[in-house]
Amino acid sequence: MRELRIHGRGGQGSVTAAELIAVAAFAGGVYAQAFPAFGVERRGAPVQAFVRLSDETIRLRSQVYEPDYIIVQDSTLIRDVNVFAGMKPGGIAIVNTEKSGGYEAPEGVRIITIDATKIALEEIGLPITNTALMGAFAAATGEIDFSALEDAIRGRFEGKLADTNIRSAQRAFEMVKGGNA
Amino acid sequence: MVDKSIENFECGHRACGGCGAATAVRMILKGAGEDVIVVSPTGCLEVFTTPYPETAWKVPWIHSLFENAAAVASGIEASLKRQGRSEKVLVIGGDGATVDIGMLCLSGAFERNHDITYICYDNEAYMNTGIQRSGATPFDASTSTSPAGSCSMGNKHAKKDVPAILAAHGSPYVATASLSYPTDLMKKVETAVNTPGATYIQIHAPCCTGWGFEGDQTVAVGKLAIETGLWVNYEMVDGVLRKAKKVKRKPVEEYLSVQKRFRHLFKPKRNEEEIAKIQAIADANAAKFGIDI
Amino acid sequence: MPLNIGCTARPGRGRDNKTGSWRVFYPIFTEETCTGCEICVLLCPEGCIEKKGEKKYVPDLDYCKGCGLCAEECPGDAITMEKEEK
Amino acid sequence: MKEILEGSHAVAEAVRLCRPQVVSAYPITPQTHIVEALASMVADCKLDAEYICVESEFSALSACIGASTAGSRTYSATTSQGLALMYEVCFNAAGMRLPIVMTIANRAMSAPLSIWNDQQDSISLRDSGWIQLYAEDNQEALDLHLLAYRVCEDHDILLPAFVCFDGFILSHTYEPVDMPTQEEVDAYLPAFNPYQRLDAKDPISFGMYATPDYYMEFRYENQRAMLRAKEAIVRYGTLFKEQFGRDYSGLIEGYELEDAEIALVAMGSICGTVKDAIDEMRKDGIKVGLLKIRCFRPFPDEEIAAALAHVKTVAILDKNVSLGSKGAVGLEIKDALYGSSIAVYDYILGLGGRDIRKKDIRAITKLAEQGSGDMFYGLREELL
Repeated sequence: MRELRIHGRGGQGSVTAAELIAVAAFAGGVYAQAFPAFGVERRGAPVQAFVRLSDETIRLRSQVYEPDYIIVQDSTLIRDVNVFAGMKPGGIAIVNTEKSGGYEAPEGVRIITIDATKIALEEIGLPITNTALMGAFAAATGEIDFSALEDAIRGRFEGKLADTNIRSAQRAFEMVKGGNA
Repeated sequence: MVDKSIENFECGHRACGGCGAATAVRMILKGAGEDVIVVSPTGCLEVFTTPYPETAWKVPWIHSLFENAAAVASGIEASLKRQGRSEKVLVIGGDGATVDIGMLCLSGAFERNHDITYICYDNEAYMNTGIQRSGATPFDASTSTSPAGSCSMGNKHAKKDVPAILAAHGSPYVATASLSYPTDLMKKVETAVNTPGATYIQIHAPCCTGWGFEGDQTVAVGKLAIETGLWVNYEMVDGVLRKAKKVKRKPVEEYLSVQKRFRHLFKPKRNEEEIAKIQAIADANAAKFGIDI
Repeated sequence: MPLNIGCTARPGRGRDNKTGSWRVFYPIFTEETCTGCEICVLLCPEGCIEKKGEKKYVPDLDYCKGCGLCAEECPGDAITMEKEEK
Repeated sequence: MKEILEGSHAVAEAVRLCRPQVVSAYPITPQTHIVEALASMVADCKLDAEYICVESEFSALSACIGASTAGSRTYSATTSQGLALMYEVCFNAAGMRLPIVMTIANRAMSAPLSIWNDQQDSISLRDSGWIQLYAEDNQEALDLHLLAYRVCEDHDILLPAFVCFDGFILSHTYEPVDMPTQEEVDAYLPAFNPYQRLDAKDPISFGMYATPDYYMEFRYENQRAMLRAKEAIVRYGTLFKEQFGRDYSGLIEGYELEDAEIALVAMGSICGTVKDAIDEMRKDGIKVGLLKIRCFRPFPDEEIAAALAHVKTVAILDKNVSLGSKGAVGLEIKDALYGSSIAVYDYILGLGGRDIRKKDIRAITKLAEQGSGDMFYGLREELL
C-alpha cells in the first residue's frame, strides 16, 4: 500500500486533488481511498488530505502518518508545518515553489520542485495549482496514467475550465517527465 | 357552500360539558367538507377525542407530538401531492401548540407555503395541563402560572399576534373567527381550505373550565368578547385586511366580569386602573380594525 | 382483541363511552315554541341532538352531558333544563 | 458496477435507488453532502420525490411521520445535535410503527462542540425503538439502506431504522463501491406498500393515546417487533447475499475469530483498522480476532455469546460512553456474557474524532491481555 499526504491551504483544492488522484488510480485498476483531514479550517489555513493506493481492498481508516509521497501545494507552508514528517525512505515530495530547492527532507526522500503557480497562472489564468501538481505527481510516481488523470479532471470540471486545468496538468506532467522540474 | 349536515365528530368524547373547542371543531369539520385529513397536536382536543381504541374522529386523523403538527401536515401534504390525491390537510390545534411550542414548525410550514389549513382553537391558556398561561393568554388574565396575587394582576403580557405573524409569512388567507358566530366560522374554514397555500384561522373558543363560567355560557361569553372589541373577527387576503366585523361596542367589564379569570379586577375591590388598561386594548383593536359602528 | 399496530383505531368505538352519566340536568324540548332554527343542533358540543321531524329535536341522552348550552342559546326558549332526580 | 465516489454520494445514490417519495432533511455537518446530493437529484429529475426543505431536524423527522402515515416511503438523514433535536420524534415514529429509514453520519455530542466522529449520537437513541445498523465501509453503508427499507417495511416488523456510518471517516471518503442498478434494487425492494394510511375513503385515527390499561401492551408489541427484526434482518440479509453477492446474513461478523483467545469487539469504520492490526498481530503470534457488530438494535446477545464462547478475553472498543457508567457496547457485551468466565474489558476511545491507529489497537490488545480495562484509552495525560 502506498500513501500520499497533500499539504495545502484552505481553498487551494487539496481535497479535490486527493479525490481526483484516487479516481484516476481507480480507473487504472487500483483500489484507492481519499479523504480529507476533517476540520473546520477556512480559506488560507493549513490543511491536509490523504490518498491510499493498493492492489487490495483498503481497510485502514487512520490518517496518514508515514507517507510514501507528499504534495506541498504552497512552499510557504514549510515554514510552519513539518510537511516531511514521517516520510518513508525512498519517498517522493512534490513541492510547488519558484525556488529550485534547499529544503531539509528526511534521508532518502526525493524532492521535486515545480513552479505550479506560474503554470496555473499561464494556463488557467488563476493560481489553481492542484491540477498541475496532480500532473507532476503522475509523472514522478507513475501511480496514475495521465489519460486517467485527464478523465478525472474532465469528470469534475466542465468545458473550458476542464481544458485549461488539463493543460496545466499536462505541462507539469511533461516537465517532470522530462526532468525539467 | 358549507354542508351543515356533515357530522364527522362522534358522540362519546370526553370534553367538558359546554366545551368551546368541541363545539368549534364540529363547525370546523362542517366547513372543511368530507375530503379532509386532520392533524392535531397534543392538547385538550387530542386527549378528549382519542383514548385508544375510542376515536371521536370520523375523518382520517393523526396526532404525533405537541409541537410538530405543522411539520407533520407538511409531510402529509407532500405525500398526497406525490400520490396525486385530493384530500385537504387541516391542522386543528390549541393555542399552546400553535403560538408557543409549535411556532418553529408553524413558521417553517408557512414559509414553504404548503397547501394546508392551520386552525388554532384559541382558549387562551394551556387547558390540557391545568390552565397555565400561554402566549395567547390575554392581559391580566389569572392562570395557574400567571396567578393574580397580592402583588400581581395576572398575566403581564398582551396576546401574541400570530395572525399578523403568519400574514407576514405571505399567507394568502388569514382569518379570525369565533364559535359564537357559526356561519362566519364555517364559511371562513371553507374559504381557507379551498385557498391554495398555507392558510390560517384563529378561532376564539371560550373554555368554561379554564376561564371560570358555566358551560351553558360558552357562546354568550364568546359574543361578549366580540361585542367589547377584545376579540375581532377579520380576514386578511394576501396580507391585506379585507373585512372586520363591526359592533356597537360594550364596555370591557361586561366581558371581564362574567369570568373568574378576571375576578381579581373586581374583588375585593374594583380596580379601575387595570380595567382601564384592558379597555385601552379594546379601543386600540377598534381603531386598528375599524369595527365601531 | 389484539392491539392495532401503532395505536390506531377506525371510527366506531368512540360511541362506547356513554357520557350521559356525566349529566346532572337534562334538556326538555318543547315543539310548540321551537322555531326550527337548528342552532341547538349546531352548537351542541356533543353533536348529540338529532332532528326527528318538523320542529322535533331529540337529544341522545346516552351522550348529552347536560351542559345547557342548547337551552341558553335557543332563540325560542323551547328548551328547558331539569334536574335528574331519581 | 464498481465506481469510486464519496461515501455521502454513495449513500445518496443508494437512497435514490430505493425510490423514496418524500425526502425531508435539514443540513448538518457531516451529513450535508448526502442531502445536497439528493436535492440535486430532485432538481435534475433523477429522483422523483418531494424534497421538503424543513427549518429544523425536529421538523425533518416530523414531516417524515406525516408523509409515511399518508402512504409514502420516506427518508431523512442527520447526525449529532440534529439527532438530539429529533429525540422526541424518534420515540414517536417508532411507537407509531412507521418504517422510516434515516442515515446517521455519526458525530460527537456537544459540549464541547465537536463536528468530528464518534457514535455517541445514535447510541444515545438506543432505547428509542429504532433498528440500528452500523457500516464498516461505504459499500456496507450503501447496501444497508436497501436492507433497512426491506426489513422495516415488512408488515411483520414495521419499525424505523438508523443506518449509521461514521461521519467524515466514511462520509467524506472516496473509495470504490459496487453500485447496484435500478433493476436490481427494484427486484430486491418492492414498491412501498403501507400497512395502513391516512385516507379519506377509509378513515383511521393515528397516534392515539393509551391509558394504563393499554400502554404496556403497546410497548411489549414494540419490543416483540424489535426481536422479530433480528430474524428479518438475517432473512433479508440472506436474500441480499443471494441477489448481490455481499453477505449481510448475520447481525454480527467474525474476523479471525474461530481460534482467537482475545476477541476485540467493535462497530463501524474502526473495524477496518482493527482487521489490519489483527493481521499484524497474528504475524507476531498473538491469537486475536474481531467480532464486528453490524446490528446494535435489536442487540444480538445470543449470537454474540455463542461467537465469543471460546475466547479467554474480550476487549470492547466503544466510541461512546454512558457517562457515570461504561461504554454502551461494553455494557451490552457484559450482559450477553453474564455468568461466563470470560474476562471482559471496555475501552472508550476515538471520542470527538480522535484518530485511531493500528498501534492503538495493538496497545489495547496488550492492555486486555494484562487484565487492565474499563477505561478511557489514549487520553493526553499532560492535560489532566
